[in-house]
Amino acid sequence: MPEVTLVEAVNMALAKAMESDDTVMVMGEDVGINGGVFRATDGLLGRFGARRVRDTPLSEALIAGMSIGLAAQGMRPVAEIQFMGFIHPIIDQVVNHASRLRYRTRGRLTCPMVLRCPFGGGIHAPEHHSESTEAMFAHIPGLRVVIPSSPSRAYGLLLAAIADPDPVVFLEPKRIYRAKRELVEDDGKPIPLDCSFVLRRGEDLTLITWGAMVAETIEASEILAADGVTCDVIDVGILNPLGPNAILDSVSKTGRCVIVHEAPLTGGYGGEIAAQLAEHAMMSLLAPVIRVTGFDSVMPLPKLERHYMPTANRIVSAARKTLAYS
Amino acid sequence: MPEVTLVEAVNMALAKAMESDDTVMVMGEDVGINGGVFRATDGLLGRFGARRVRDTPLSEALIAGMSIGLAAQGMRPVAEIQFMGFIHPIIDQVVNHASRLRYRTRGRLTCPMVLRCPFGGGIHAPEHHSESTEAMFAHIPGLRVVIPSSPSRAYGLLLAAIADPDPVVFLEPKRIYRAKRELVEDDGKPIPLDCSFVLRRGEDLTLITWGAMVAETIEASEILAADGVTCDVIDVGILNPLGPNAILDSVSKTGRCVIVHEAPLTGGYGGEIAAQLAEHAMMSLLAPVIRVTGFDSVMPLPKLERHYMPTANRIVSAARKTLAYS
Amino acid sequence: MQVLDENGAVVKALPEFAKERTQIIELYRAMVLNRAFDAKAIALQRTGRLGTYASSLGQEAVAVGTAAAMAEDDVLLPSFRGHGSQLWRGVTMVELFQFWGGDERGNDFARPRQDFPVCIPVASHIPHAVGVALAMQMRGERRAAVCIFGDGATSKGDFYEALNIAGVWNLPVVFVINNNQWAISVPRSAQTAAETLAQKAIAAGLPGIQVDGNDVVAMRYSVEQALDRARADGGATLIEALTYRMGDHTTADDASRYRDDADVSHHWKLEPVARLRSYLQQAGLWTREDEESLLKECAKDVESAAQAYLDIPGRSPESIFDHLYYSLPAPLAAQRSAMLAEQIPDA
Amino acid sequence: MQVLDENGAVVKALPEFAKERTQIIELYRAMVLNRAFDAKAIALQRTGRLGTYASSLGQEAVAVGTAAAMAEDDVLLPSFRGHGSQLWRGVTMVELFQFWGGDERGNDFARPRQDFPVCIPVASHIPHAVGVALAMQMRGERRAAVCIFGDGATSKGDFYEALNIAGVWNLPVVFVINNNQWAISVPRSAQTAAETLAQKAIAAGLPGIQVDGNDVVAMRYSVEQALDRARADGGATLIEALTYRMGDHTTADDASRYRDDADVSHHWKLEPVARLRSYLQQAGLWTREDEESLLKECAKDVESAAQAYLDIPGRSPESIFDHLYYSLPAPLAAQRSAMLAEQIPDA
Ligand SMILES: Cc1ncc(C[n+]2csc(CCOP(=O)(O)OP(=O)(O)O)c2C)c(N)n1
Ligand SMILES: Cc1ncc(C[n+]2csc(CCOP(=O)(O)OP(=O)(O)O)c2C)c(N)n1
Ligand SMILES: [Mg+2]
Ligand SMILES: [Mg+2]
Repeated sequence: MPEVTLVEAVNMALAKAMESDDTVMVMGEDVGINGGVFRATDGLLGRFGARRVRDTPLSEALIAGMSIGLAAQGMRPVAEIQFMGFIHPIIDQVVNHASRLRYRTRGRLTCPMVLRCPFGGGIHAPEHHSESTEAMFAHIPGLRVVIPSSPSRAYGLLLAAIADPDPVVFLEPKRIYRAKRELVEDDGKPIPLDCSFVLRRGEDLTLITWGAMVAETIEASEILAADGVTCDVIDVGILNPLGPNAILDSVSKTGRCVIVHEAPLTGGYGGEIAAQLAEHAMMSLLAPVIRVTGFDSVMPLPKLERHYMPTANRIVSAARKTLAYS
Repeated sequence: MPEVTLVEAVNMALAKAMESDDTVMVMGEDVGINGGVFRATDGLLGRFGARRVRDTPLSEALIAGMSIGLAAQGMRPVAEIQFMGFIHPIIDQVVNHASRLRYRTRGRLTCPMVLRCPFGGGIHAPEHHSESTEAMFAHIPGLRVVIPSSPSRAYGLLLAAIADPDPVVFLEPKRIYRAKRELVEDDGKPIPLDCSFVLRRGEDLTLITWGAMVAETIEASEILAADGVTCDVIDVGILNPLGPNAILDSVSKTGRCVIVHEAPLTGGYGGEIAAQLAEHAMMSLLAPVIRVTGFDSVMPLPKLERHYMPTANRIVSAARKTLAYS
Repeated sequence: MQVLDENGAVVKALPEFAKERTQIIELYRAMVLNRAFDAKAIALQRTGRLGTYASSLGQEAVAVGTAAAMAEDDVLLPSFRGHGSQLWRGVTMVELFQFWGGDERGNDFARPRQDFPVCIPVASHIPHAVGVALAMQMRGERRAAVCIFGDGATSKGDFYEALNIAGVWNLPVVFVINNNQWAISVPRSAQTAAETLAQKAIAAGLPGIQVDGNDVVAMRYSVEQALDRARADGGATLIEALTYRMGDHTTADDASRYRDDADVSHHWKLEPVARLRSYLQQAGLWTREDEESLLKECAKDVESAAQAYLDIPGRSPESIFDHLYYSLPAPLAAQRSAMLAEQIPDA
Repeated sequence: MQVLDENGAVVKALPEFAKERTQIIELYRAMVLNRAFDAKAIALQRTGRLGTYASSLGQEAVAVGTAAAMAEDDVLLPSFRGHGSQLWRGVTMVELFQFWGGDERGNDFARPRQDFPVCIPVASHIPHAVGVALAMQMRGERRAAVCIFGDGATSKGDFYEALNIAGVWNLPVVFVINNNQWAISVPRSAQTAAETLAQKAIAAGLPGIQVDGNDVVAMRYSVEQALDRARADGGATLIEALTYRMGDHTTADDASRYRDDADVSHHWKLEPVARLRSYLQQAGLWTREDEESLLKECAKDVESAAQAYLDIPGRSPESIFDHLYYSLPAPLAAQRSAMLAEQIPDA
């Protein structure tokens, strides 16, 4: 069983999917000989050839639009968008076509495609290389939005995304691409796209997050544990459609919840989760639901980015506020 | 004082702004001789000439991008995007440039531009002509998102949007473009972009909405009034930045809240408002916060659209559920 | 490129298909039917029984000629003005009425199963066409994609991005511009400074040609040639079909606001149906009786399709949850139940 | 279009400016400084004192020649490889280091105040350029916008949409393609089937020309001519400058993964700095001492700029709320206070 990083797990899943299904193909900018700017597609060109591993011209909207045509024809394109700052030209194709091709043809044409994209800040990247606009995608009916936060989840969720009969936006937390190694069996087993992941179990507080922020959130839970406060830590994993059961179950138990994400507060996906709690767990809540997020400002250039992104300290201090209610 | 419809009020505000500020200009598809497909720019070409009233080629991304260049040069472009189904190609320019030109140049270059766009369903329009994706825009820091719901608010808010030194997405609820006439003085008075509008005052329940749904929401409040239930009805009006005071004040008073919008539930802007309540009004809440929204499905073609959009009945039944809690 | 001039006179050797009476009459019939369908659709719209509708009046030769050039297993990606192509390819009038009447089931046409539905967001289907063509190429099939769109569409980035990749990957696709001179109120001259739209192909290293879009023979012939080349691995072609939008943009539009009647009248002299009829009559292939019986037949077919359309039972509201995903996710199932619980009886 | 060939020999009449020693030497100096700046930036990056950096090695003539052709009150819209242009126009090395060091204040350069900052999302600044040009045209000014971008940018819709409107509205703008043959690992040949990038202008009805982008004299001359035409209401021009990316794409890239050393070595024979030096030497305008003193001077300037950059005090974290809006909206003020309250001391 290989011990791999998150980005290596992505690579492993891509290879596995291509190996077991001839219709799976990879495309995007620099995914061929260069193996992707983060090496997620490294080696695929050599293994599967230029017919199935394609460097596209520099046009994101085209990558998405072309994928739709391919998918409608029974191919399974897995396209890479290089950074989330450059993903926005594809929204038109995703909203108007990919997410509703099945719907508007009553199932006649379908759109099994995956758009992979590294997202988030914290790697001291240039301007426009650190965005987190997952909330925009999670508001699109007919689409799935999936975010892995560990090598094994990256492997299993990506396989599921590729096998899924509907379009998936698969966002990879690039800050933790190489943060940790994990033993991941290359067994081709998908992780179903209707669950969330309880990473820590506790009694006093529910911490909810996704993507790279899982690291800070777990760190916060450990700081709190030292004070005798135990937390459920939930990695949402699949933002849309959101199966909220694990979240509701946890909050009905703990009565307290802090939601963490890197994207700006206003209109962020944390709002959706807090709103579900305000509707469905209201009567269990013992304290206000606090969101610890990026500020409602532009992700700053590297010099200040660490002040923008939530830290374990900010999470702990929100948790303490929540815990102080009685 | 002219008695005008909402779309006429838009037209009146455009004319007033062009009259009083030479740098204001109008552009978009069919805004010239045709006066816009909804006639919002009717007569402007004749009055202000082809230099300031411009039919563009058919390219939405360009309309937004070009506006940024104009705005940086001190012009005040007011561009029309014909329908919200066609607005998505502009998101890239709005996220990456318009909303952050001031920020990334530390105030050296600025971007005072307005993108007007009719939105929402219910007019039996063709496919892709009935979308409501305001939540995507409300998640963009540095941008303002403004939605008028009456002729006088359309007039005052549009004047404020045009005068504002920062970019504004101005979404016009086309279903009520001609629903009602109102006396609106053509006095050039802007309505500040940091308020919301309390349309009805009551004690028992807070109903929150924006855009065309104001009509159904008021209707619901009237049905409830017949039962002796009185409501605050709040038209949010400015979604971003959201000044939540009126909302919080009202909910601290009533303890109960129903949020109404036409866009799909998941990731909709109602989530943001519910989340703010779950954080800041939690201790006043007497009942779960319910969202009455479009379903998490694609806006259907006209035959079924009325089943998709919230009705006064759905709002009333949510209200009754909320009121039943004690 | 022209075979029949304005008066229906032959100005270039007739291609083989045009020498066969049945074939040329089939083209004529399809254009007449297209026109009758448009007229009925407008009538239905005017009486509140159809949604906003985009007529293809005067542009029938582009739609029919293009479709006639295609093989059954090619894939068509039409814009919202492609009724004539869709009808030729086997979409039924009932299905078309159904779609334009505001019911998605009209897009689930019985054939051709792989064709795309009408595309409303201008130019956004052109990237799909290159995707379809790439799938065909990757599988080594001798098929091609055909994408039709308007002059206005040539201003959108999607158009150029798709053309560009069709060039660099040598994809089996034919792009047909239905240049009807208008994008709602914006004339072709305000859309671009390029002298022709065909020359935009040069930007992608593709061949681009202009065809008389009111000459159905020239249309079918040029698209056939482009398709032959595409299937023989010769790559993509851009065809600019020159025609004219004789009607309003849609039933929601009033073209008299922005264009001269004189301009419109002039174009009536060039329109494709009368032109082909002149040719057929001059060639002794068509009599007054033929014409009368064809008109009658088309009227009857259109009427009975309209009736069949009007007789289709409504869909249940909760069907808005069907076909969104392959299977209904749990949160949506909950919404569906809530809808059913709250459902108000049909007005 | 070429004035100086690979060996620095004059192959076409020298334009006036190139006959003046001070002017031609100014061009040379700017290219040498551009190169020294790039080298220092890479060194700073390698030692963790600058962020990811895109060097313009080998492409100095495009950057410098273009900027040298501009009037002060023209507006430049550069891509992320335009350091040479920015320096020529008055942005200081300190400001550039500051931006590339991850501090937005570097974009608030003291002059030229109307120039746009570096654009990172490829091609997205080309629409801004036509907006700037339109503002100039509407005010009846004799100014123009100049937009520089790479060969990869010519595949994006933004590029075509902007060119198209520049054509139809006859806007005073010059588009310069820094065709360095690569978009990260994707060679120019995989980007488009168009034989030249210049021919993409035909799609917009614009003139398009190819220029030897390693010949600073040709570069400056062609951009000057295009600017003269733009200012005289003659409309836009597309200039394809043929050059080569001698270095990695950025400091985050390793070009040896995807391209042959042989290809790179070949291009060292064509590069712009040595070429102009050859000319100057042959023309007796430049001595070994001149060269040495110039190199020393550039090194000194670059070093002191780097030091000044390193000495700039950090910004306070709460400044991320400044300049987001003209004035801080209430909800943001609350977030700002919260940030101040929670602020952890600098690590
Ligand atoms: C992207 C987009 N923008 C705007 C519209 C609204 N609209 C519908 S048709 C049309 C004009 C299209 O002109 P053209 O491409 O020439 O096609 P035609 O209608 O003439 O067939 C416009 C602006 C749209 N459908 N899609
Ligand atoms: C829209 C967009 N997509 C992807 C990227 C990532 N990226 C940065 S530079 C680059 C290649 C650009 O090539 P070219 O336009 O030729 O400019 P060059 O880097 O060669 O100067 C890519 C893909 C980006 N910055 N913007
Ligand atoms: Mg047209
Ligand atoms: Mg390049």
